[in-house]
Amino acid sequence: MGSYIPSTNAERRIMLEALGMSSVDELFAVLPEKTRAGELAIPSGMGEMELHDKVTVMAGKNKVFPTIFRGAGAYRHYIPAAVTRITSNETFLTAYTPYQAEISQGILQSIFEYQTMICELTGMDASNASLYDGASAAAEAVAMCRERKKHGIYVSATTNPRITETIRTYCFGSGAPLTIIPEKDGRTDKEALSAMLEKDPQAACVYVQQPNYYGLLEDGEAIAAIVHSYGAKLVAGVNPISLGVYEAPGVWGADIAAGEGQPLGLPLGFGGPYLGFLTCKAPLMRSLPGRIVGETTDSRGQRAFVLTLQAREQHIRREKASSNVCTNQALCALTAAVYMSVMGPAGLEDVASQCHAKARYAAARISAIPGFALKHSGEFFHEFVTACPDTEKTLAVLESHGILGGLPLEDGSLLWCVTEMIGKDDIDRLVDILKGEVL
Amino acid sequence: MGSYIPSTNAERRIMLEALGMSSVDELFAVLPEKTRAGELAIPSGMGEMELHDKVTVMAGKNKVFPTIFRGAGAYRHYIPAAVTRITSNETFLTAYTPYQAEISQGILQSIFEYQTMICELTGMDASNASLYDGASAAAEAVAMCRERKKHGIYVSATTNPRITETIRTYCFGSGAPLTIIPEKDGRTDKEALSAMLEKDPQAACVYVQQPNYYGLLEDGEAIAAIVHSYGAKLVAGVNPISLGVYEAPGVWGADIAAGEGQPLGLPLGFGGPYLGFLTCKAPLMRSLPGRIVGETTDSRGQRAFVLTLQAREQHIRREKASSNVCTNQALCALTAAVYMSVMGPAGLEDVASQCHAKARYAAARISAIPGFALKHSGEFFHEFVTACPDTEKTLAVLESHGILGGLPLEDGSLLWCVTEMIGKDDIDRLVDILKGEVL
Amino acid sequence: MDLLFEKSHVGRRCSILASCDVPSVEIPSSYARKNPPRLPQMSENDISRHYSALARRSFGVNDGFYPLGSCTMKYNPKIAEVLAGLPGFTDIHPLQPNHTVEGAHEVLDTARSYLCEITGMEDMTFQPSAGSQGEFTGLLLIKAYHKRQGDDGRTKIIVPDSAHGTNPASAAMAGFSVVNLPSAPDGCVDVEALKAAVGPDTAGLMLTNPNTLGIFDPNILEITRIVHEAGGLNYYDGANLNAVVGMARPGDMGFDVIHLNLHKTFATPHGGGGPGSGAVGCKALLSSFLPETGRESIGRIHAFHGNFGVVVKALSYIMTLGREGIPEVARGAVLNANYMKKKLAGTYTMSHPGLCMHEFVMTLQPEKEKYGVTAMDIAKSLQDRGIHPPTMYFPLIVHEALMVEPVETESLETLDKAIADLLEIHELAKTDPDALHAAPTSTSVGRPDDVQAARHPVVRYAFGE
Amino acid sequence: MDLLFEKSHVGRRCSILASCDVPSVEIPSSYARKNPPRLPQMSENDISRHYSALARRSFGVNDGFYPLGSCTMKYNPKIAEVLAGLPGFTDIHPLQPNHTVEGAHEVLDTARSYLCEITGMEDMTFQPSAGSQGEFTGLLLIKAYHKRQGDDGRTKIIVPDSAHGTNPASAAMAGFSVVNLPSAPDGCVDVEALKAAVGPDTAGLMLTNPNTLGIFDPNILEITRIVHEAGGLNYYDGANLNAVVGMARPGDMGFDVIHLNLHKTFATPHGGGGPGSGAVGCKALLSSFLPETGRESIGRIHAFHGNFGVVVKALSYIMTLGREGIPEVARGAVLNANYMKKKLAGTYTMSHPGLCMHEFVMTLQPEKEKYGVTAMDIAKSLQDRGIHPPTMYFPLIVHEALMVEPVETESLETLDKAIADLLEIHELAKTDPDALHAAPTSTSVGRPDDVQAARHPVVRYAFGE
Repeated sequence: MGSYIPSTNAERRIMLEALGMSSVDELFAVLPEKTRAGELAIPSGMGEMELHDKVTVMAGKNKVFPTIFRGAGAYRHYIPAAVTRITSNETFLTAYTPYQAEISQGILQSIFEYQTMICELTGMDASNASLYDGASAAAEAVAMCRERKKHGIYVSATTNPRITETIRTYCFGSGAPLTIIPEKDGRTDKEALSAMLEKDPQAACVYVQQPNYYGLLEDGEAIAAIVHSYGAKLVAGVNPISLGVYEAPGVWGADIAAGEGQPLGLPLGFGGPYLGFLTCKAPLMRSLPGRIVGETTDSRGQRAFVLTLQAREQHIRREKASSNVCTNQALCALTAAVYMSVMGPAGLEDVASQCHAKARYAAARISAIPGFALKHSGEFFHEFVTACPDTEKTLAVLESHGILGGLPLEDGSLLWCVTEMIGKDDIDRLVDILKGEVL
Repeated sequence: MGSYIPSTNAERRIMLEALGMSSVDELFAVLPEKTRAGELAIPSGMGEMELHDKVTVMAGKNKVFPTIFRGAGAYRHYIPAAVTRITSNETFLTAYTPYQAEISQGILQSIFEYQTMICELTGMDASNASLYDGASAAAEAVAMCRERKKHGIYVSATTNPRITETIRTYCFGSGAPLTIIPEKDGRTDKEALSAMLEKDPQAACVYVQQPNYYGLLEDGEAIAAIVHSYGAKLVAGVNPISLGVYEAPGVWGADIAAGEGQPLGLPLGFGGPYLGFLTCKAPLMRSLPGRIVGETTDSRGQRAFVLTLQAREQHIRREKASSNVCTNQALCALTAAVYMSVMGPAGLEDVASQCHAKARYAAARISAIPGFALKHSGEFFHEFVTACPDTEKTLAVLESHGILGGLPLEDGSLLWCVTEMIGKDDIDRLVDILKGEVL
Repeated sequence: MDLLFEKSHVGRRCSILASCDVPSVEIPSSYARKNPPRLPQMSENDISRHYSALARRSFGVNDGFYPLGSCTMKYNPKIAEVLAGLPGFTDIHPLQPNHTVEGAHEVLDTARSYLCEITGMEDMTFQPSAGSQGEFTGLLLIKAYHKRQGDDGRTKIIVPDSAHGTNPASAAMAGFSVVNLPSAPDGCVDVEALKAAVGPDTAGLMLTNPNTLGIFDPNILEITRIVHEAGGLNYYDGANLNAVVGMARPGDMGFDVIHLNLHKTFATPHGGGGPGSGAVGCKALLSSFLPETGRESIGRIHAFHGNFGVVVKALSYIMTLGREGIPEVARGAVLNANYMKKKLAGTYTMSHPGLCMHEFVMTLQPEKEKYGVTAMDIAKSLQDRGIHPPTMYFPLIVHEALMVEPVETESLETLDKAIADLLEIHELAKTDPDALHAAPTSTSVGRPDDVQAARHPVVRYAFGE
Repeated sequence: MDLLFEKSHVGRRCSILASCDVPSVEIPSSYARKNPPRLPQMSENDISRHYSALARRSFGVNDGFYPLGSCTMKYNPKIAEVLAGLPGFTDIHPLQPNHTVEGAHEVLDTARSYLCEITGMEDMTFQPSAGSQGEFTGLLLIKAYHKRQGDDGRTKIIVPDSAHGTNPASAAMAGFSVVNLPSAPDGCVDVEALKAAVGPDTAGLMLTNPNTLGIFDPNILEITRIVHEAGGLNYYDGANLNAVVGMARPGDMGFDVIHLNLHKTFATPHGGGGPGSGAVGCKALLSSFLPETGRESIGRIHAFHGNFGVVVKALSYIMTLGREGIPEVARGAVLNANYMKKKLAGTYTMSHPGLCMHEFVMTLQPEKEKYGVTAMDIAKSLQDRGIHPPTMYFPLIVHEALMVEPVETESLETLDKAIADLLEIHELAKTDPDALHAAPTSTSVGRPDDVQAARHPVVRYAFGE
């Protein structure tokens, strides 16, 4: 058995003596007999060396693909060494939520800097300290828009279905009606949207993903105009890397921007821990869920940072709180902040441009193969959909070459993703395999 | 090209203006034309991502053996996670030698603690702050013993030849005569030793390795008696893990103990960086080479640590210094200190006992195979020598199973090593392979 | 200390990417960004120094005693970080085919099986990322259950007034109305009040046991029975599980659903406020409603499989301790808390006398009245002594509360040092209260002006605009 | 702060090993240890906190400006740590068969080839673990060379008085006698004195160029020619290579052998005093004497292949900078040094006026005489301003020396801040010298009593004996 308890038997006796007891179990006398656990049916404990072996064997049962052409909400980007090394600092790792501002200025400042950078990316005025992941950030963003007489939620059909499902779960909680806006040629059907909002004076918000699930760019400005003309709010779900080259949602008219921060320096990690980010225009600031760090001054007149706007929060407002979020993903937010600092504006633009250029090259080469026609036209970022003659066979062949192919969609097409981690030679090799072994 | 230079062109211009210059190259005007380098014939620089790929490919060209039965001076032990994580702290990693005591108390204290622990292990009074590796520590230990009329160096033939060669190189420098003491049945020939010392009144010291190169325990006490009876000093080369169960050299009579500290938490790492340790009895303290940390008090009356006994050192004594050592292996010494703290006395004894027991089990099983007879009798720690019918074939077969077999010695025998990292099943599998595929 | 943006210099950068090896493609101007984000422009050296300085201005478990009540700030084993960082875990895509992620499923399945055994539950999901999301998920299970039963009138969740604020907030998010249940004088559930509160509109009860006062409710079996008999379900808030882990199982207490904070009881690091993991366990009757796996799932609460990396760490911890070690956690935590409480009880006023479980609450109301010294003053004075303050002003039902949770990974001498500090501070409260009002003095900043922060919120850097 | 031993408690431990799966075997009593070593007995939590506290009481490059002359404290890239930590490098045994360590040999061969090109040498060994061992190795190459030539009378090594003390110490270790060469007034080699010093007993000359005053010797070609003509060889001490790396090659200056401090010029971390790497390069005439590889090798200087892991980091650095980046290092280092020197020269007295290379030496002799303020006082005052002091009292030929090496990885604002601090301190030297004598005040300890430490050496903990 392994243990992290320092007390020796002798020390336990000293403590028990102070309590006038002879056994620790006297402290548990209050437990009703019926609730007492017998011996747990789990294995005996073990030392670190044995644990290391056992868990390493588990990790070894997963296949790490050297080449990944799959995204769909989780993206493989290069993570600079500085990001990993800086964020593994023990103090950052083991601190609690910075309630005690005087001994937590480092963490508070790092979050304030994160908030600023995320606002810069999205073109917004305010950000919270982070949320759990992109999907719950989308759901919380939608929840922010509900007003007394406005609770209709509209989500575009071009949204990542996992995000839509999460929004739907939150709506199951709140009882808000959720409607899907149909797609047209892979993009949000603007006419259908207008017609829907026209009929629903209680529409609270519209959620549109940019770039959308198929990698395509939506006409954000036009959508914003429609949404605002009906008095609803527009929530944009955005990929943070794409904002290195594409216009910020705050500029093209979104009221709220939410998204998955994983591409900003977090590993794929089988889907988590990731990072939900959430920003908004100034008027909505006090509706933001979760923690927010603000600037103030201390008793000595210096600049200081604190958790602020806590009046919104559940430990004060209880059932009237705007959200139940307490902890967030602070270490992931720190990671994103270090990533953005290391990349800087030029680096972020470079990553985005490379993703964009390589995806174009890949799309052109793959779609030239018979049976792999591109499904949509128009601007796309780093994902695109092609037809596929036999997804099962295609993916199996690619897997045998260490390649994780595009994600199979319901209609038998493949959703491909190309990031800066993919080289031209990887794409050429992929095309050769598709031509040589799949066709 | 990658760069870690922060200055922008604009900033460089500001600096040049302050110097009244228009180009940085004016600062190099002093270089004679003939010494100026043209464009270097090395590749262009690269960003971190490309570097990561290229160096990872190099690392991938090395074979990591999951099972290692080879030691001979470099030992695979379990390295607790705390050791790796604690020593990767950036401040420990990037600090300089702690000249400035006031801002270096952490590093100074860690070395003082290291010195104490190494003294405890070896049963000695004083330790330096570490040396480069076990071999140079042995050579420096030998050099400590030279006196005006005593410069004869005696090294047992049972010493690791790489250590003997290093001592020989140092002797090439100093001109001290080096004599090899013959072995008898795998141990130092005590009678020959007596006879040699009898004939040489200028003998300065005798170097004996314990356990010796073949893994065997020398009769330290008897050797010490002989050496001292001739007025020479005894230097013991010791394996630090073995001291978890074997008597300390300071107890059985060595004047100096030196050794390779790698087993104390350092990875195999293709042979370095490792850690030379060097301890001695009190009268020899001022002959220790390298840095030494001492305790003193500060201007406020508190306990403080400083580099001390610097009067021995080369930056003051110059050519009269006892050694030229400046830097040491501080980070490796820190690693050893953390390892010893994590293991504690009970843990160190456990490691040593397991090595000992597993080596016995392996020796018994291997030597029962025809053609693999044990070469020596008597007590051994975690290494032993067996005959081998065909070393080349044996090692090739083992390699194909992911096993690094024993080290082939010149006479065609194999020097095996078994540590706590080897399980009973590994040994049984080894024996099955030797029986099934080699014979 | 300057912000990153104040250290930024136009033109500085790190060298990360290779040059692009396919033809570059221009972004159509209708989509292209006009103004680049004003991210910092810095060298790696400057970035490294910036974050080193920030770390020095923070306080982790590695920096000292952290008796933050209800947060279970125990030691986070280093091996867990190493294992969660194995490439076989960090470099797998969440949408890889199942046969390529068998190890990941083994982690989740093993953790599920062990945690069900530890809690007395029959199924579990790891989708929720933290306790709050766990609560929300657990309540949706209850909601789905009643809906499935066709029992649409069950719209109310009963929550004791000693509960964490998250409980009522989660209930509201899940669309329930909240019935606040006042505590009995002993801090526990007022059984008669509960009997009066339950009815055909009762969806369920949320309970922390031991509660936020550190008291194990001796009537727990009766309480859960009352709710069950009224047709409701019982929700166990696992925030305080460390007190009884391995000693008593919520499932055996009558609870139907539970959330765990893996970052508390199961020793995964808090990360300055996340990531955690709010795994939700349930009895078989709720299993079919679970996210991801359930046949009649309430739906997804996370895009993928929750905070998988956190589960790896928690599983490592459980495997280390094993069946013998898990109950020792509760034993150690409760012993430490009672020892500290006993040593302080002669000097400080406890919210409730007698034995406690893993934490206890002191009230500084007498000191406030007599010396003008508040719970805040005591807390800030501890900062100057290298101790992270206890939770302040919670639970709300205790005035001037300080909630102390010493956890099992702290040694006797650490407790003795904290006791001595607290006694010394108490002495100062009498003799030199101004010294306490002035605290902290050794920190990089003094007490911040919270009111200013909230009235005129500045939540991002203004770039000298 | 307490020592580990003072925090130790009998019976505490961490849980690391599995139980032994073969029968245990008793150690014969004649060999068995009687008393266990008094290593600390601690929990992992206590160990973690201990070292966190020690790190907070230390100062690394990540903590601030480190202009420690002759030590080249540049930024250590994070990627190098990641790469050197790849299992393909860390988990290979030094005695594996060659065909299983081709990657390791590729690292050594590539590093050798690049470093030979950078230094103008023709072969190189990585066996030496640090500069001092490099010097010793290089001198043994010279010794072996003369011996091979049958030239036994060459017993003297000429060393300028401005040299690091390691040079004469290494020469002595290699069995040479040392001829100290006084510097000319300009700090450079006195060419006439050199001519007088060389002769048939000259084995070689050891030179740092630029020298420890930061001056590049303009007569370098003549100097190396004089030595060569006298039959000696020229040794280049690479401690100051950062000043000219990529701009001028020691091989082209007439040097036959060189040691490099990979932990200086090539950005590998210093680790609080090692591990470093003292690679030794040489011209073809010395190649056959190299350790490990040479046909007439001087022998082994390290049990295996030197500090291999350090070579991985240095190679990563060279590959990153490449042919364009390497000369920028020298340009940046020399520009920074001259800028700082220029800005300080109006206030502080420089040991030598005019341009310098990568470092410069100030003398505080005037301030000592006028205000009683020493180089030590200035240095300690810098500590309170978050700056690591320059090297003090070196080179020996300058009184009250402070040797400043700002390195190329420091930014203009860092230099400006240090300049401002130094000017402010100089003002204090006039107005309030006592403030400087009292420095440092912000550190965990004040100035230690070095004399007591050396007179009554306590070099290990005494366990209350």
